[in-house]
Amino acid sequence: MTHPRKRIEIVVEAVRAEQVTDLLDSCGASGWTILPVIAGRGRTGMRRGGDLAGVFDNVLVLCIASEAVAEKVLAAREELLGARPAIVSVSDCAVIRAEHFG
Amino acid sequence: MTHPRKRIEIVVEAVRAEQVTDLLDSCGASGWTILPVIAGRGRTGMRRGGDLAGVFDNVLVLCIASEAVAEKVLAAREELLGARPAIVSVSDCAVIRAEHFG
Amino acid sequence: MTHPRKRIEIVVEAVRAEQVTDLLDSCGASGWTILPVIAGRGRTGMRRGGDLAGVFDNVLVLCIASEAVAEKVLAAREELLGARPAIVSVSDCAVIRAEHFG
Amino acid sequence: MEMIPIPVLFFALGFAAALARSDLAVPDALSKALSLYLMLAIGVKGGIAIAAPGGAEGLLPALLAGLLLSFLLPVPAYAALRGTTGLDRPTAAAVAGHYGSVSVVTFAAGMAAVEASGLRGEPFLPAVLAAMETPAILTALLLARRGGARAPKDRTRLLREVLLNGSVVLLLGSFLIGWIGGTRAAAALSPFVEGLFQGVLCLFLLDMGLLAARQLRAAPKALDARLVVFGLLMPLFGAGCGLAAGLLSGLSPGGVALMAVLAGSASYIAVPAAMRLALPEADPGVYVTLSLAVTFPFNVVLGIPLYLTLAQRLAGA
Amino acid sequence: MEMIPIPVLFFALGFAAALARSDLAVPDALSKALSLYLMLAIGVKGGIAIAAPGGAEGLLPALLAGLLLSFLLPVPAYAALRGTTGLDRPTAAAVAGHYGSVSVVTFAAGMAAVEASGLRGEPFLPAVLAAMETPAILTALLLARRGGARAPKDRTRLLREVLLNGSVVLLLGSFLIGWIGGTRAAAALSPFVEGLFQGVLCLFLLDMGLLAARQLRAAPKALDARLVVFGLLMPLFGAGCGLAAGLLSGLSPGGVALMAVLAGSASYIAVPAAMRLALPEADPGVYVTLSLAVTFPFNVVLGIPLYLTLAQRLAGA
Amino acid sequence: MEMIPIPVLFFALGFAAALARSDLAVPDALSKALSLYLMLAIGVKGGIAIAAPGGAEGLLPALLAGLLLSFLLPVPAYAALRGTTGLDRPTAAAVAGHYGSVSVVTFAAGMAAVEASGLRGEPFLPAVLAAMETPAILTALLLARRGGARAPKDRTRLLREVLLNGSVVLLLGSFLIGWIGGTRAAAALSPFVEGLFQGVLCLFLLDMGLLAARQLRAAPKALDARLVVFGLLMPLFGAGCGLAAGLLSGLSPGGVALMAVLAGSASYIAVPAAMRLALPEADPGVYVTLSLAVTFPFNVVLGIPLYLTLAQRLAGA
Ligand SMILES: Nc1ncnc2c1ncn2[C@@H]1O[C@H](COP(=O)(O)O)[C@@H](O)[C@H]1O
Ligand SMILES: Nc1ncnc2c1ncn2[C@@H]1O[C@H](COP(=O)(O)O)[C@@H](O)[C@H]1O
Ligand SMILES: Nc1ncnc2c1ncn2[C@@H]1O[C@H](COP(=O)(O)O)[C@@H](O)[C@H]1O
Ligand code: NA
Ligand code: NA
Ligand code: NA
Repeated sequence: MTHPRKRIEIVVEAVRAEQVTDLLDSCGASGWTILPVIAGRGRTGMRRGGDLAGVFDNVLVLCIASEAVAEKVLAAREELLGARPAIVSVSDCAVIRAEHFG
Repeated sequence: MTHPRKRIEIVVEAVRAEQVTDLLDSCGASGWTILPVIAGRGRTGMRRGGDLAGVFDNVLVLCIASEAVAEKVLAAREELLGARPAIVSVSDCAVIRAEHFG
Repeated sequence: MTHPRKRIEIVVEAVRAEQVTDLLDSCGASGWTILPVIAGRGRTGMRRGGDLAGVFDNVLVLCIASEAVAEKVLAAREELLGARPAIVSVSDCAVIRAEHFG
Repeated sequence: MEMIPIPVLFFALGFAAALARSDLAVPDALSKALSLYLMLAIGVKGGIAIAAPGGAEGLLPALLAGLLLSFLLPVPAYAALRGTTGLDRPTAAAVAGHYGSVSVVTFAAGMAAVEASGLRGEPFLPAVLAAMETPAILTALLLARRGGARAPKDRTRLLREVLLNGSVVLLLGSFLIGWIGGTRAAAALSPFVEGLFQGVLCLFLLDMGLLAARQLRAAPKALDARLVVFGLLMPLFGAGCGLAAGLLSGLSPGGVALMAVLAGSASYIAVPAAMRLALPEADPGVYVTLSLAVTFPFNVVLGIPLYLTLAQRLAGA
Repeated sequence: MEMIPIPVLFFALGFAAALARSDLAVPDALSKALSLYLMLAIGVKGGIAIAAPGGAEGLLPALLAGLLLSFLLPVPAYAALRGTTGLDRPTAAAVAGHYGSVSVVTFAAGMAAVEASGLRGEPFLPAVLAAMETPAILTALLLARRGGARAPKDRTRLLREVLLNGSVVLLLGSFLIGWIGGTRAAAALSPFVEGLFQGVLCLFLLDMGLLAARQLRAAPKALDARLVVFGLLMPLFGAGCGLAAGLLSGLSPGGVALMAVLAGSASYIAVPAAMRLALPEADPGVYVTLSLAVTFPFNVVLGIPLYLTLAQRLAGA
Repeated sequence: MEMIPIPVLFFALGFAAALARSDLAVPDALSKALSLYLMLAIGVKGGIAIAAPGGAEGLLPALLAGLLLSFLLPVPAYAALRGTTGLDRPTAAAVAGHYGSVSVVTFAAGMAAVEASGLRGEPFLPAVLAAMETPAILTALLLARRGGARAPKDRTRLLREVLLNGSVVLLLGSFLIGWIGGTRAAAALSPFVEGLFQGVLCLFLLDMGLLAARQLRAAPKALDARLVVFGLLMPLFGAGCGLAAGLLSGLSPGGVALMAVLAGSASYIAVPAAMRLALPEADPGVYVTLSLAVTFPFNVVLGIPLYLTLAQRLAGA
């Protein structure tokens, strides 16, 4: 038997990753995973990592959470990310052990 | 309020990544993100990066796009990738700020 | 025309990745992709790679498979992963060329 | 050609390769490794030298001069940017911060040029280099605040980033270790910090050439001609102040030249990272491109020889 | 301060930087590169030295002593852990395995200290180092099995991991190549394996300081005071056994000191990886933190000078 | 054993470790760093040497010979592959391209062997090496086109990849810088490009051994016995042509040997990447395995000593 959850996927500047995971924690997410990104393009143009300061590095933050947590995250994101380079998307997924995902 | 979008996920040879993102651009996608891949297996066998020429490296290209753009991408992919090592999958997702995603 | 498939996403310790892909192979998956992970948090606490032994490295294993294969994988996972650091989620996706995905 | 230092030739090679769109590339981890090496080596060499009798003579005035330059140079930079270019306030403040701070590799190239001309800088200059990295960041934040930018939320994080910046810590730490270690350190480490220095510098400048040209190609539309002019004149102005400061602090000709190099250089590691956190509204495309792709090449190719010649004339070598 | 070896100062620098939450960081690939270099250099240098006339004299008893220590030390370690701390069986067995095995960098720091005091270890000690890496893992598995742990499923994979562990292969292989190559190898490789050794060791210890302090901050709640006490006393016990073994095998004072360093050190590369596969129920937070963040710093800062003094007294240098 | 060069022993170590499935691994970034170093060092050393009086004597005929070999060798290779193996056209053309082009590390191993035997190659050979990298790619594309392959779509991208390939640019650039720099470059860079060369070569060959054996294990079913025979005979044929070309261009015995090494070697960096873009229908499993896992080991272990002996006989050293 599986349980429905939300899969939140955030692409954000690497220098801002910790702020995003702090937000997830404070919204009650039970966990998250950060993946590296090679390059990306969006409204703010091309972002390709590898500069010495790490200023153009992105990361992808993945968080599987209950609908309630997901809603809190979506509500809070505007304040955190605003006009900065970042995208957020949400989709449905299923997990087996519900106790692992707040 | 959220808006429905398509989440396109393409695993492809690293040497061909630029051709894929060019395709996404020309189909009208508003952005994309390239993630590194450690190893993969598929029809064409095992592909593990780390050879000096980078010939066996894969990357994962992620693109969140409107249904119309997604259809164009799926239509064009056969011509671009054909028999070469690559997989493409599409799923539903939701975004908050529709203006960010063509 | 597209065909419905399942998208299985597993975050697991890097030292255990090969066991997971062996499981996928034995369940009949036609392929899989392993992505690197920078850091993660879950029940077992923070896991940040970069220790010299690689003991705290995670990876993300992505597998697109038929519903039948996905069910086998979910059934087998408990035995393989049990209490160890790992999460598994499943969502719906669509692929174009059905013959590529068992 | 005869007179161009070898490391500069490698910079030109990298720059030309990237402009021509060659796929030549230096792995990120190697860039970072080379820059760690350079900071460690510069620090240790300075520390060893300062441990020698009389090595610390004149340290204080130079340190003070460096701190002042770093604190103050952003002010005219900001004024010039706001007066002559259409740059928004936060971006202007961020750019200004880069020019008050310093570039370790420009300093390394300066050292190589000074030594090639038979001179030497004072051994304590690496400490001045470390001291000049951060004050400019504070000035930039004040300028931006005055300009109406919101106070950054994550204040402790920012302070840490600014004060305990990795390059400052490694540079100062290595300097202290070299100082404490003295001749012991020299015996143990000289093949490492001396023997490899020029070679590593060449490889690093090759990489900087690649990065600079690639950054130039990816330059945002915001980077117009007036900004480029700023990126060429500001190092001259800074270096002029550095020359004066060096002369006033009683440095040797080599030291005066290096003080000019420090004041004329712009940060492209420590400051961009701090600005991205502290002034997220500022456009990183502008400040990284200006400092890495305009000012850095200018200094390495034309600036350093110019500052060196002036220092020799003025300090009478 | 005068007496602290330079590499130890770099360890302290890294440790302090990470405690203060500086963003100083060494890329993973560089850490791995430095550790490959150290194993290659230690191996080759040992091999070259053993190729010299009389170089292999006394190898056998020392090798035997090392093997015995690695096999046996986990037993008292396990008993102590089970008797005095609340640690569960698999984790206790895993920790015990780390203390029977050895740490290449602790050995390198030991070599540097021995040489700085004007002594030398026997040239074959790198082979003893390689021989001591794995036996302790087998003992740990037996202890865990006895404690009821299920047999690991992936046995061949595990055996490979244990017997063909990368560091053992590189260390022994380089040792053999140095031995075969003799003076030829010395001529070709000495600027590489000798000239850079101290510098690379400094950079690596800087990184180890960063890693140790970061690991300490991320320490799990499971790591209570009794475990920390174990992490400080066990190396003393191990080193005591190593001293005795060194004296019994007839080593020189430098060799006795290094034997104590080996027995007192705890693995943080080979054994953690093996344990994660073989004893997944054991908590890696406990064993990595104890060996990397408690025992390693203790050995580098206090242990090595102590073992060296004792060895000089007892072996009468 | 006495006669096997040290770097070759490291190759054997890596090869054996990977065959035995040890987890010994060299991080990707380190592999790339080592290969950048080797290209820079080979280039700079050649450039410095050619700057010496008479250093460029005989450059032209050798350069011409190298270009011809690179252009022409793919033709018999393609014919042999199509005639004796069941390989499809694009894959046969791609493989043929690898054998016309050259391998930098095989050349470096050849240089080490030549110098160990007391000889020297002409200083301009690194320029010949750079010149031989690309022509073979063009021939391979022509062969494939003739065989019916569609013209690659992304022509400018491909041309860039072929003409401005990173290794050609770095090799030639370093060569020019060494030439321009002359004794200045020698003074500044010799500890870097000379002192470390053998050590880096050892580490790199260790890695190549690991890669070659792992590639062999992952070899596709397409790699049958006839292909392996091709991978062993083609270098002999190429080296034979290289010997003749070297003698005709009037090279010294060391130079003749290195010309044979160049012609007998197969590319495993520049050409695979170009082929993947230009001939996507060709199977990379075949060409990478043949060149990296069959021909490279053959040349390093057996080929180079053979070519050297022949060169000494024929050129009468
Ligand atoms: N439509 C999209 N699909 C996937 N990734 C995107 C998309 N748009 C933006 N991104 C990623 O998000 C980063 C920031 O986007 P932006 O804020 O639009 O500049 C980009 O650098 C991309 O990595
Ligand atoms: N079923 C699958 N699930 C996830 N990734 C796949 C799957 N099939 C193939 N891949 C990835 O796509 C790459 C190319 O696949 P292929 O063209 O089938 O050889 C592989 O190397 C994998 O990284
Ligand atoms: N809710 C979650 N969302 C995304 N990733 C997670 C989540 N929970 C755990 N993870 C990842 O799975 C790893 C192991 O989780 P755990 O077994 O809960 O410690 C963590 O280190 C994270 O990388
Ligand atoms: Na400045
Ligand atoms: Na031990
Ligand atoms: Na060839």
